[in-house]
Parts: sequence; structure tokens; C-alpha cells
Amino acid sequence: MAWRRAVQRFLRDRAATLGTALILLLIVAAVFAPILSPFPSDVADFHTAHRLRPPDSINWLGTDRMGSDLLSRILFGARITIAIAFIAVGTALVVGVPIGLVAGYYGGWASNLLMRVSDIFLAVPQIVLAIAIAQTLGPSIENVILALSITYWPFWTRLVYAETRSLKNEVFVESAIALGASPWRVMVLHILPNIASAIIVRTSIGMGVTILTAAALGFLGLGAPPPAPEWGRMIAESREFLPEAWWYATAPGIAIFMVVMGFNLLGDGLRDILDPRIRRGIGAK
Amino acid sequence: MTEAILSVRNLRRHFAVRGPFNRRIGSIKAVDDVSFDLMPGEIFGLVGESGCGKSTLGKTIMGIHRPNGGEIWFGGQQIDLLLAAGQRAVRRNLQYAYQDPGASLDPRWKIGRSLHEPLIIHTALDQAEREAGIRKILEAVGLPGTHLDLYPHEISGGQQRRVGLARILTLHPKVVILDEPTSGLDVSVQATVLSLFRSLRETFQLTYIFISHDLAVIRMMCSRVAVMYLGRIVEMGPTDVIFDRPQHPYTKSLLAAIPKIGGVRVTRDFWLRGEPPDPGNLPSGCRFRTRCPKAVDRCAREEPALEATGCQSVACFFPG
Amino acid sequence: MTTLLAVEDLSLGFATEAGFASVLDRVNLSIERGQVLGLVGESGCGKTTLASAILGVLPRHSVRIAGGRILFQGRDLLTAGPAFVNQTIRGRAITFVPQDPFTSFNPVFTVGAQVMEIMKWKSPRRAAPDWVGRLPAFLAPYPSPQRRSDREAVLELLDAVQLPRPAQLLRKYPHELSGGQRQRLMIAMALLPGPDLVIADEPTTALDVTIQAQILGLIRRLASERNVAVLLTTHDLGTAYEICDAVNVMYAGQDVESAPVDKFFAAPAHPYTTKLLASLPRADGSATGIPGEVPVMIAPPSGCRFHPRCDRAAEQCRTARPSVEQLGGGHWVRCYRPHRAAP
Amino acid sequence: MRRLEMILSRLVWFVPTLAGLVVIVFLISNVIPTDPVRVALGENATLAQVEAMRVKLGYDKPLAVQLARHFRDVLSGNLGTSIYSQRPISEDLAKRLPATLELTLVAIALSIALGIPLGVVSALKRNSLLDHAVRVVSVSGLAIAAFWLAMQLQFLFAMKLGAAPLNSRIDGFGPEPITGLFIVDSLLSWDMESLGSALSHIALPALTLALPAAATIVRFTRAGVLEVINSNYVLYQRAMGMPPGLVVWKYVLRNALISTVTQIGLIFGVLLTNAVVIETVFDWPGLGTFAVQSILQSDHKAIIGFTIWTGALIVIFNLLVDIAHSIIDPRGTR
Amino acid sequence: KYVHANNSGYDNLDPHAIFDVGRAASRINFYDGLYRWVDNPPKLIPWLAESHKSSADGKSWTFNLRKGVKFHDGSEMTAADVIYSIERMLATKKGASSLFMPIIDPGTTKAPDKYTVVFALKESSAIFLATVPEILVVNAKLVKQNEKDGDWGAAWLAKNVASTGSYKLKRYDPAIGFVGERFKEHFAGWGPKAFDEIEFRTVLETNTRVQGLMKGDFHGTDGYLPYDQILRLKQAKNVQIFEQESMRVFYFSIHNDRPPLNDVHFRRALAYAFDYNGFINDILKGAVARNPGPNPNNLWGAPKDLQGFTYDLDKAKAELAQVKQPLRPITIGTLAGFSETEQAATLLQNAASKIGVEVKIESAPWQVVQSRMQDRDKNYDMVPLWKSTYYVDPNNWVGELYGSRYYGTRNYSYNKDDELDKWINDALAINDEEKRRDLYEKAARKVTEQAMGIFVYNTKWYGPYAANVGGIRFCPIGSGQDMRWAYFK
Ligand SMILES: Nc1ncnc2c1ncn2[C@@H]1O[C@H](COP(=O)(O)OP(=O)(O)OP(=O)(O)O)[C@@H](O)[C@H]1O
Ligand SMILES: Nc1ncnc2c1ncn2[C@@H]1O[C@H](COP(=O)(O)OP(=O)(O)OP(=O)(O)O)[C@@H](O)[C@H]1O
Ligand SMILES: [Mg+2]
Ligand SMILES: [Mg+2]
Repeated sequence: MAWRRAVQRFLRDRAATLGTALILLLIVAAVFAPILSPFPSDVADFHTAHRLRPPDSINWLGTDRMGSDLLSRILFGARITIAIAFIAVGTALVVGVPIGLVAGYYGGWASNLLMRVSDIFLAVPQIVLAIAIAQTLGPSIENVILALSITYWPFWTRLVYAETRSLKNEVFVESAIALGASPWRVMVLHILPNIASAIIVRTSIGMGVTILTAAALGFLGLGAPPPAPEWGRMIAESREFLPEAWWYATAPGIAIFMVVMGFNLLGDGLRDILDPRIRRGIGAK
Repeated sequence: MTEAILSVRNLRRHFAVRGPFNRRIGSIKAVDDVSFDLMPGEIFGLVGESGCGKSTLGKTIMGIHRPNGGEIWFGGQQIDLLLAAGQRAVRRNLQYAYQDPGASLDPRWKIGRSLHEPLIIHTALDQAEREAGIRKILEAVGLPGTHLDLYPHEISGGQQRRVGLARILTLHPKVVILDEPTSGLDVSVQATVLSLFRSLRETFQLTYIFISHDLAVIRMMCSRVAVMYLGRIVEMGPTDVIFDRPQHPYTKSLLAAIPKIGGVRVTRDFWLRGEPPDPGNLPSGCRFRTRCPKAVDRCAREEPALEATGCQSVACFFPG
Repeated sequence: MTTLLAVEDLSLGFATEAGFASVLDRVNLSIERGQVLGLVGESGCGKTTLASAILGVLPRHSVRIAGGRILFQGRDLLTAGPAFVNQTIRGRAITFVPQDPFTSFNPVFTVGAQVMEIMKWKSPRRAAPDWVGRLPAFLAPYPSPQRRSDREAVLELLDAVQLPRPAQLLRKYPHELSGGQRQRLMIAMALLPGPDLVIADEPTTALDVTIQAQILGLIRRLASERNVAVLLTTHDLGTAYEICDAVNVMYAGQDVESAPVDKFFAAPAHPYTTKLLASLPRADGSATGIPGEVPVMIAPPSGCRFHPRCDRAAEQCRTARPSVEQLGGGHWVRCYRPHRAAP
Repeated sequence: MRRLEMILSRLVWFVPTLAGLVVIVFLISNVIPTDPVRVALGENATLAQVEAMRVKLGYDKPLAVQLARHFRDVLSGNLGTSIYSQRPISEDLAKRLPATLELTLVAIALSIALGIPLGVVSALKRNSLLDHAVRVVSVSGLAIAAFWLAMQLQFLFAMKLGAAPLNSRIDGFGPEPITGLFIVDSLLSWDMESLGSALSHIALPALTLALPAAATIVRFTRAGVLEVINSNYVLYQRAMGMPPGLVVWKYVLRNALISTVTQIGLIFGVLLTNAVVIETVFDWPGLGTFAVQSILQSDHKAIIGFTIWTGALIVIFNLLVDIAHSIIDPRGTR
Repeated sequence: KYVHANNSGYDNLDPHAIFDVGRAASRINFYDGLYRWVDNPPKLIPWLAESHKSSADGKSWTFNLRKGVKFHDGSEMTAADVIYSIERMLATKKGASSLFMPIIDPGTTKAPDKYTVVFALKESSAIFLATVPEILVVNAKLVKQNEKDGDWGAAWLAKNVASTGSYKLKRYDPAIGFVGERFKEHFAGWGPKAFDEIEFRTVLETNTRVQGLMKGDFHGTDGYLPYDQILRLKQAKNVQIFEQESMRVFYFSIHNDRPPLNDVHFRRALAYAFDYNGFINDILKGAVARNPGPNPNNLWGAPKDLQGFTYDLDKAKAELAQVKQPLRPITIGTLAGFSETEQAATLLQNAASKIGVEVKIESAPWQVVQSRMQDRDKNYDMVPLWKSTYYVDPNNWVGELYGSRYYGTRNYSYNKDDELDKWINDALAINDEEKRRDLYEKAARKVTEQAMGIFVYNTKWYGPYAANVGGIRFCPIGSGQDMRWAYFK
């Protein structure tokens, strides 16, 4: 019942709905890229004679420096974006959340040390470490994902750690412990569900951040190697044609914008819906 | 004389006050050298001003806080030394009802699930058996069965209190520590909740430690009462005796401060001045001396011990 | 005695997500100069709402005033210009002591700064030149002669509310003070502008009994010394008994009974009042309580809102709200079937 | 006193944090496959030379020994020489630091000047047209890829309108270096031409950096004001008839800023992140371009040096934020 | 004042430490060599030396120095300075020294008198004279004063100039560039309108260089811009473009020593799989000329009738069918920041996939690519890049790229071909140009026919300068950045 009400609230939240729509758009684009794109082969095929054509009825978004259809490339690029965002954030989550949970629950010097390490990771901009790692491993999508996961897990550990710490002081957790519940039970059944909303919200926003970082890596030439239609790389390619071929940079830039916006809006919307403080505030009679 | 069901001997619980560098810069003596016995079936009241350590005492007995010193005996067993497994067994019999019952329920769990939890933890009953048990308890605390499908924030404060109690009673404990069970309730609700406590005590043969700062409620509910001031018990004895012939100046001032409808207006000439000192920075000697009209030099030098005079014990050099 | 403040048939409510909550229903109330009036009722019955309505600080976007008047010295505050009310009534003629001294000080300014800010704008000695009004408020000057005399007045009053070493105290931050000290400061701040009426919203609920006794004594003494009227809201009948001249009882947004304090406790007329008094814990262990629950304001019971829980309720209680029945000696009740004191 | 101790304890954390940083970065940079010695020696080196250089630079030793030596060097402030440029790395970093500082500080100032008033007004006029506009823009600001925004601004302002220079930090060599911050230096030496040039050059990159930062500040200020505006102390001041403008801009704002100030520490990290890419786009001779270059050149020591400096910068900045925080919020340490 | 926007950084001014095209301006404008290359086709003109003689066996070379040449500090340049300079190059082993280390031993260069220098080569070298302009002379006394720990003044010369050159160093910032002030007493004298100051500024971003040139902030920039930019610049009124045929061959370097690339059929298959016309005519808009072999068309030693490969996937498939070894994915390294290399690589990748060869592309900065190429094991399979002119002799191309003596320095093909090696070594040892031409043509033919590299085009130099700049003397060496001849109209 409460669940259905949450869905209703969600649908009423225009921003969250728009965000979901944008993300669905991304997923549809990724899944059906071969069907949707007008020139599916253009991902790796060139028509040098058609290079740098402005948008027209054939190439809706124009063509790039090799004469490939930009729309097709952007649709296929959605696959890369999805892969990077979901796998990198997913891995970081799978690693970071349990660590943060256990460290936050038990405390002690070991988890203090752990938190120090994650602090150190967080002291340096993620992109700096990611660049170093991506460069170490050589440019490829897999390595970008790896670099982002390695640098992103401390973020989750921190978040979950802090949430767990504060939840541990909550009366209902204390009372569960007083009732004799095992640590495992308290962590998994009481703490985790209660920080889940925070995690979900941050995941959504983290997806956006990760997509931006991945695009930045692609932009710097550390992402997927050519001819992969990775959006950041496309923007980098477009740079030297900026004055003449305005559409070249515009299309992938807007694609990135829409997707990140989608995740941010969804995150914001979820925050309003899921954040217990806010819900309690509104739900109270 | 019957055997005490719960005995507390010289219990201590101090909280470190930490400054920068995680350095210990002092300690709050939330519970300091507290001893008392709890007899089966009685309602033992614990009163005192906010921050005097009532909740901490309760939680230390429960094992939520580790004591810094002293012993706790429950049913002939010293429970403060037990390891996790032993503690769990004790917890079936010793339960703590939180000051804010709403907050002691997981906001994401339906009431029903929260009520199942103690049985899942402590028994091997199956779903149907548990459900039956819960419905019985629910009835006992006066809640409709439909409430099982609601979330904590969807019910009123009085009902939350009932749920909190039901949750504790599912395990049929022997002793329940009730921490401020009526604070924040309106008098009309408070009256019904209090009578519920009484009837439950009958039904389940419970022994209560009843924590409150409301003397009127204590007087109505308890057979014996201990008055705490800044981590110590300053006076203890049967309720009637304490209320009629208080010996400690602090107890006197407490009694003087409650308005008595129909009586003289206490605010006209209320004599106690000042406020309790900072618990992290206690005065030397007797803790009450900074506010005590009787205080002399000796009170600053020595700390009076809790000494029995008849059925009543007082920690004061100049009782009466 | 002349009526200082009269609330007449005030009805208002809030637009909420769940619907319109009718929080005050034709409420009447009047205070004489120098009188301490207790507004008693259970949690959520609309005490704070009524006090806020008099002060004019209800949330503007959600509040809907359905009718009634709030007459202060004969002037309707609901229709008076907001700038006028803000400058000459609020904080001047009517001041405020909040419920919770812990959260009513701005935590990041010293209490001295906050006291002096009040004095800068609300001091009885304030004589602001014309052009000051046109400046943005945070640029307005504080003439030093006024500042000096204000400061003296502050120190004097802090002494009067029994705050030790006032000068040092003013340099502290709120979190460095105890609850009792803060509430004394609040009282001092309420008296400094030399008001005619102080609205004190449950000034002692957050405090311990010993402190409560001290604070109540203080309010009572200062009010009579300075001839200030006090509207004191509370849910604690004991508090009302201690310092009030008269008591006004509310239930679920409706006023039900009003009486001088002695009559109120000796001969309550409304069934709700009697039940409330019977709920107080007594040494003999008898406290009856009131079965049922406080109604929701969104769809309140019709007529007298107490009727679902009233054992004397009749059909007419369900349909229409009883009007005021004077019982003499300033005692009135709104009930078709009140308890009548044996003559 | 409290504050001093807080600062001291922060300073004490500084050391292990940086030490940890050194280790992590060292480990990361040491598995880079390209051979730094080869890069150092250039086209013509023979195998023997390479080996000699390897020994000379200590690359032949086990990793632990290298790490220990590295620690010793870092402690003595010596980050080694760049194997590509052949100059001491600390020198290179020191030369580039002012550029990055100037850029990020201007960006922060810009974002604060933009973000706080907008956040307050948008909270006060909640659900108004302005509020909606501000929220849309601020959500967008966080979704734009910084480098793309940089390019679009370049395209619009530099290429199409010619209103701003395309990139770099100043025309020519800039004013006499005193602090290294061109804006400050040109003011100090009263060199108006340089000042104009420096300002026009910094406008676009600072704006690019400031927009997402301002978006964050707007959001937090707005949320902070909304939270505070309903608090009891604001209610109290309103009930006491204090001038509404005063209540908002003095009393509400200061409380609302507490969370914003904490955010500014994080924002600084984000700014540095974006600076890495944006400096590259705008050819800004700061730490960011240095980092990208040295990482692409597999210049181990330069990467380590950069990371340490960045980490230190962030730690120092956060220290300043903490101090600011303790001034705004006197309720003791966090 | 002339302002030049350069596409790479001047992070070191030491003339003996740097030897790349991007940083030619600091060497050529601050320093003088014994001879100097000018114009196109390149001519060698006497510079610090007035004349030279070589012994019959080609091993002893005597240079007569110009008299009265002044260093910037006023002292006179003598043979001692020349000897210090060559010893310094041999000792520091950087930059152009690799040209001399194989043929000159330290301590063997002598000065019979103050104005005569004698080089004693270990073996006869046909290219020695062509490389003599790279012996840039530093002020020995001044440098010695600034030596530290036997570093031959490396630290000092990195930031300072001690020379006889056309310009004195006025300001220098490695992150920004340098400003040179005309050295009025330069021995070669000055034209009436020569620039008083030249500023070379590092502007990495192509767009900025172009934009700045069009706005008038810069007066010149590098001549190898992408052709799209040249077209843009041609529209601008205040910019003129000098067009010159250069000697800068774009080709795919192939690792010839690694299966399956060691199979000529595989290499040929790839050579047939590159769309030369699409690349030259569409992507580069015909701005360059097809160059079928390793040597630039406009230099002797390039066979005039050489037939290169054409884009023909059928032939490619046929060749591939003859490959016996198992196929595997081929890795191409491209130069970050040089999008042409990436486009060439993707073009090849695309066609290769059609004949069933998988290609992976990795991009890295030039330094990294180079360091990998110099290592036989770490080298990429293929790298598209340019071979520029360091000295004007076919050896600069076919010799260095395929002579085994240059393995790991400038030969990245690691090819094993004794016949080819012999031709190249022979051509180095004799001085008869006719014979040498013959050898180089044979070598070029063989290299092409064996597809040891995929040779694409020879660059044209499109020197963009402000319309009011005159007197630019383009030479493939120095890329038109020798500013002493130029002036404002
Ligand atoms: N976990 C803790 N860490 C540090 N200090 C604590 C902790 N719990 C309680 N204290 C301190 O111990 C003292 C006693 O607290 P306790 O909660 O036991 O008082 P109480 O009598 O229950 O008060 P109340 O009536 O307000 O519930 C207080 O000064 C409190 O600040
Ligand atoms: N801004 C508001 N919007 C909607 N409902 C409100 C608002 N303010 C108060 N109410 C509702 O009005 C009713 C009366 O509230 P009010 O705060 O006046 O009660 P009270 O008598 O002061 O209670 P307490 O003793 O708990 O302070 C409550 O049901 C409350 O939920
Ligand atoms: Mg408590
Ligand atoms: Mg209230």
C-alpha cells in the first residue's frame, strides 16, 4: 500500500518522471540501436566523400570526420555509456557497500584505518587516479570501467559507513540489538533497507557522475579506442572542426547532457520520495 | 524475605568526553556507584531530572552499555560478564521499553513484522504459531489486528507505545524496564496507558523498573522509588514514605516543585535556586551541594554514601 | 479593567496535501490588562495556532482565515497593514516567549547579539529617523546613545530574571547556556520592549520540574509587577493552576470553557474539562483517562467536536455547536448539557 | 582555543593522509607499462645507457626500496626531476600552481557570488517562476560535461562573437611575477593592460568551472534556507516583528550557509577535477594540463608530484573550510 | 615584433638536447651551425664556417671558420668553441648527437689553429656534410662557467642561450615560450626591415593558433595544419599561405619482425587495404601528393617510375590467402593530438576488417609511442606517422627507416634484409652521388615492393603567415621558422 503510494508520488513528481523517461530513452537507444539507427554499419564504416555534412534529411544529425552518420554513432554510443555506467557503478557498489556496512557496524581501529584509506582515495579527484589507472592499463572500455570502479568504491564505503554509524545510534537499531538480534540480522534486515534509499539516490546521481567522468576520459583519449562511438571521444574528435562543423560536437554533447540529466532528475525525485526524513515530515498527521 | 530477581551492585557507567585528537578530556559519570535490589512483582520507580542517568542505568542493566564497574545479578546469574550468546538468553527475560517507542520500531517495517522479530530471534516457532501468539498479545495491549499491516508512522503515539510493549511481551519476559513510558503523552492518554501497564503486570506477572521524571505518575504507579541526582541514587525507599517524609533536600525540592491542584501555589515561594551543574564537570563532595540550602564545608569535602535508616536510605549528612 | 485583546469567532485552517485542515473553529478569547490567562488543551488542539494567529506569523502560503477578528486595543490585527503590525504591535506591544528555549535562539550568534538586535528595533527608546526606513534593514544604524541605555536596561532586566553575571552571559552562544537560562533570557527579551501583552507558548514544557517552578514564579511575579497581560498556553493543568488568573480550555480547535482559575478547578462544567481533570494521576492510583482518540482536523466531527468521546452526548451535539452559556462570575461553557455545580 | 586544537588535529591528519596518498599513487604509477627510462633518454639511447640510467634513477631496485627512497625524497620536499622535461618537478608544479589557484579561486568566488543569492531568493520565492527557472538551470548545470561546455563557450564567445580570447592565460608573458596570480600581480604593479588581458582570458574557463559549482551552491543554499526558514528561531524573530529582510539576509543566511560551506570543500575537489579537463581545453598552463601531459608521457614522478600537491591542496583547502565553518558555526567541532 | 604560435612547448633551450621538428625555432634562431640549410629544395650555405675540405678517403673533414664572429656577450667565436660543442654533444648523448656518435669519437676533433677545425671520422660518411648544420656552436667559456657537477652546463643551457645566433634570449618561460631580441652584431648582417623581436609562443590548440592568426594576435604558425584549417585560413583576408612541397613522408611503419607481419603477403594485403584516394582526396582534400615509396618524391633517390600500391580489396584478399601463419588482431598505435594518424588508422582498420583482419587502435602521445617503437618487443604492429627532414639526404628516409644500423633508434621496422642493408651501408660509405642515387633507388623499390611500410603521401607545407609578413624562406629543415630573413612589409 505504501509502495503504491510511493509510485503515485513518483509519477506526480514531474522531474523524476522526466528523468525516468530520459533513462528509458537511453536504454531503448542502446538495446535497439541496430534497428533505430538509419545507418547501423556506420559505426565502423566510412564514406570519406560524405565527411562533415551538416544535418539534413539523410543524416539527421550530420556526419563526422570520416563521413559516418552521427545519429547512428550516437545510438550505438549509448551501449558503451550504459555498459560503463552500470558496470562501473555496480562493481563499486558491490565492493564498497558491504565494506562500509561492516566497518560502520563494528567500528574499531580496523575500520578506522579503512576509512582513512578511503579518505585518501577521496582526497584526490577521482579523475586523476582514474586517468593514471586507465593509462596504466591501456585505453579500452574494460579498463575505463575498471579504473572507475577502483576509484569509486571508497565513495560508497564512505557513504554507507556514515549512514551505518548514524543508524547504529538510532533507537530502533539499538532496540533490535537489545532484543537479541544477531549482527548479521541487524545489518541486513534493519540497517541495509534503511540506507537503501540513500544508496539508490546516490547511485542514480553517481551514474550521472560516472558517465561524465567516463566521457572526460574518452575526451582525453583514454576511453574506448577508435572506431568505438564513445561520446566523449566523439567530442574530442570534433574539437578541431568546431568552427565549421557545429553539429559534430553538439550531438554527443547533448546526448551526454540528456542522460546525465536523466539520472540526476531521477536521483532528485527518488530523494524526495524515499528520504525517510522528508517522508516522515509529510506523512505525519 | 524473598530473593531479589535483579540486583545491581556499585554499578558504574561513564562516558568519555573526547576533545580533538580523540583525546579524553573528561568523563560524564552518567551512572556512578548505583546499587539496588529489585523484588519480583514490584514496580520500582526511578525519578530524577533530565540527564541524571536514568536511561543510562536502564540500558546498562540491559547490556546495551557495558558497565565501567560493578555487578549486575539476574536470577542468580551475574549477567554483566556474559558473552553474546548468554546475553541473548537473558534478554528473553529482561526487556527494555524505549522512551520513544516510535523510534524503536524500524520505520520501514510493518508493525506485524516488527512483532514477529523477537520470536524469530528467540524461538523456533513457525509463521502460524507466531501469528497466533502475536494476535493474543496485540489484544492484550488493546490494539486491533488490522494495525499489523500499518507502518509505525501511520499510527498515533499512544498506539506506538502499545506496539512497543507488545513487541517486548511476545517473549514473556520477567522484568521490563519502562523508560519514561508516558512522556509526551497527554494526560487523557497517559491515564489509559498507565492502567494498561497495571493490567499487563497482572496478566503476565511482570516486574517493572519504571523510569520517569513525573513524580505524580511515580507516586501513582510504584511501590518503591529511587531518586537519582547526577548519576547517583540520593534517596530510596517505599513510595509512601518518600513522598510523605522525604529526607534528602533534593527529594524535598522535587516534591515541592510539582503543582498541587487545589493546594498552595508552590511557585509563590519555591526555594530551590540554580540549576544542576554540568554532568561533565561535577562539584566536589556532594553533587547537590551547589544548590542545597543546608550545605556546609563538609559537603564539599566528602561525598555522602547512601545509608539506610529504617526502610528508607538517604545519601545526605543532614537528612530530614 | 479594559479588554486588552479580544479574539472573536476566529476560524482558520491550513491547506495540506491531504486536504483542508480546519484547525480553529469560531474561537473566542479575551484578556484584560495585567491578567494571566491560561489556554489549556491537549496536544494538537490548536493552542500554538491561536497564539501564532494573534502574532500574525502563521505560514502565509498555507493558512486560510475563514472569519473572525483579532482585536488588540480595539484594532483588528487581521486587517491592519502588515508593516504597521510588524513595526508597532509585534515585538513592541505584543511579545512572545516560545515553547522551546533550546531551538528558539539562533545557534550561530551570541545571545547578546540577539538580545541587542531585538533592542535595536524594538526598544521603547527607539527613535529612528525617517531615512532609516528606506535603507536595507541590515544597514540600518544603531545610534550609540540608544545602544548604551538599551544595554543598561538589558543588564538590569537580566538581573531581574535572576540570571547571574549578565555581562558575561551575553557573550555566550546559546549552546553554552542551560535550558533554564535560555528560558529566563527569553522572558527578559519578551519584557524588554515594555509590552502590554506577552504570549507565552508552553514556556516550561521543555524544562524540569524544579526549573519549571522557578520560571513560572518568575513569570507570575514580573507580570504583576509590570502590569503585563500574559497569554499562557499549556497542556499541563498544574501549570495553569499555579499562575493563571483565568483558564480557557480548547478541544480540537474549539473553545469549550472559560473560567476564573478557582471556579475552573472547583466546578468544571464541560464534560471534557471534567474528564481531563479526572485523568490526572492521583496517589490513590485512580486515573480514568478519556477513551477514544483526538479527532483529525481534516474531517473533524460535526457540531461539538468532543461528541464522539462524550458520554453525555445527545443528538443535538452532533448537528450544531452549542453557543456560549454564561454561568456567572466570568465562567462560561459551550455545552448543551454541562455539569452544573450544586448551588 | 577549541578552534586552535581543531586546526592542529587537522594538521596532524595531514601527514598520514599525504603519506597514504604517496603510497597509493606510487603503486598506481609504478605499474605503468611504458618505460620511463626510455622516454627520458630519447631516441638514441643504447641498451647500456638505458641500464645505466635505470640504475642511476633507482628503477632497478625492488619496489619497496623505491618506495622508501621515494618517501625520503618527498619528505625532503624533493619530488625528483621530470624525466621528460628534465626539470625538478616541484619547480614545474610551483610554476603552474598559481595558474590553477587563480582559476579555481576566481571560479569559486564566481560561483559563490552567483549561487548564494540565487539560492536564497529561489528558496524565499519557493515554487515561483524564478524558483523553477533556477532549479532547472542548476540541475542542468550539474549534467553538462565540463569539457563540452567549455567548447561551446569557446565556440560562442571566442569564435563566433570574438568577445573573449580562445584560450591560454594571458597575452604574452604577463605582469612581473610577484604572487604568480596575474590578476593580483597586475593590480600590484598597476599594469592595466595585463589586468584586462588576464581578466578576459580567465572569464571563459572560470565561468565553465563556476557553473556546475554554482549549481551545487544554489541547491544547497536553497535547501539550507528552506530548512532554516521554518525553524523556531526564525519563527521567534518573526513573531518579535524583526524586519524580514534582516532576518533573511543576516540570520537565516548564516545558518543556511553552514551546510553550503561544508559543500564548498567538496566543490573545490570537483573544481580541481573539472580543471584537469578544462585546463586542457583552454590551454591553461596550470596543474591540470601538467597532469594530463605527464600522465600521457608516463612521467611517474611528475604524476606522483602532481597528485601529492593536489591532495595537499585539497586538504589545505578543506582545513580552511573547516576554519570558516567553525567561525560561522560556533557549536564546536564536527 | 613578430609573434609565432607554435604547436609544441619549448621546455628546454639546450641546442644539443633537442632535435625535433616542433622545437626547431629555438635552435635555429638562437644558434648557428657551421653550415646552414636554406630554401626549398634545400641548399647548404656556408655559415660559421666559410669553406671546407674533405680528404680523399672521406674521413678527415677540415672546416675554415669565419673570423670575427661575435657571441652575444661580445667575445669571439673560435675553433675551441666548435670543439667544445661537438664534445658536449658526444658527451651528453642527446638530441642530434646520435648522428655523430657512430662516426666521431670523443677527443678526436682537433683545432690546428684558432679558425680551423678538423673532424676525424671513424669511417667515411656520405651524409656527414648534410648533418654538419646540426653542430650548433655554444659559447664554451660561458657554458663552462655555468657547469654544475660535470653536467656540461645542461641545467643552465636549458634556460639560457650562449651563442652567436641571430637572436638574443630576452624572456623565457617553459610554459609560455620565448622572446628573442635581434642580435645586431650578427655576422651575417641584417636586412633593413628585419624583426627587432621575435616571440615564439606555445599554443597547443590548433583552433587557437588559427583563430589568433586570423585575429592578428599571431603572425605565423606551423605549416602542417590540418587541411580544413588551411581552407579556413585561406578565407581570411589578413592571412597569406605559402605553399611549398615539403619532404615529410606520411607512412605506416610496420614491425617487419613479428608474425604475421613478417610475411610479405600479409604486409601487401594491408598495403592493398588502404584507401589512398579516399584519404588523400576526401579527408585531406587533395592537399598532399601521393608518395608511393619511402623517399620523398621531390628528392633524388626516389625512383620516378615507382608504382605504389592501390586500394584494391580483391588483391588484398588474394595476398592474404597466401599467408600461411595464423592471423591475429593487429595493433596500430596512433599519435594523440595528431588526428590524421587516427583517421588513417581507422580507415585501414575499416578496410582490414573487410578482408578479415582485425585491427585495434591505441592512441598515445608521441613520446610514449616513440619509446615503445624503439623497443623491438614493445613496439606496436603498425604506426602511422611522418618522417621529417633532419638532413637532406635519402639516408634520412629509406636509410634510417630500414637500415639495421638504426634499429631501435630510428628504424622501427626491425626488418631483416641483408641485401637492403648492404645497399644502405654502401651508400653511406661513398661520396659519389650517382652511385648513391642508384643504391637508394634500388632500396626504395625493394622496400616498397616488399611493403615494409605503407607509404601514403608527401606533405605539402602550407605556411600560414600574416599578410604583411614577407621574406619567409621555407626550408624543409626548420619549417620556415628561420626568422632572420623575414620582415613586415
Ligand atoms: N551514549 C552516550 N555518550 C555520551 N554521553 C551520554 C550517552 N548517553 C547518555 N549520556 C550522558 O549521560 C547523562 C545521563 O543521560 P541519560 O540519558 O541516562 O539521562 P536521563 O536521566 O535518562 O535523562 P532524560 O530524562 O532526559 O531521558 C547525560 O548527561 C547524557 O548527556
Ligand atoms: N502549517 C500547518 N499546516 C497544516 N496543519 C497544521 C499547521 N500548523 C498546525 N497544524 C495542525 O493544526 C493542529 C493544531 O496545531 P497546534 O500546533 O496549534 O497545536 P498545539 O495545541 O499547539 O499542540 P502542542 O501542544 O502539541 O503544541 C494540529 O493538528 C496540527 O497538525
Ligand atoms: Mg532518558
Ligand atoms: Mg504548541
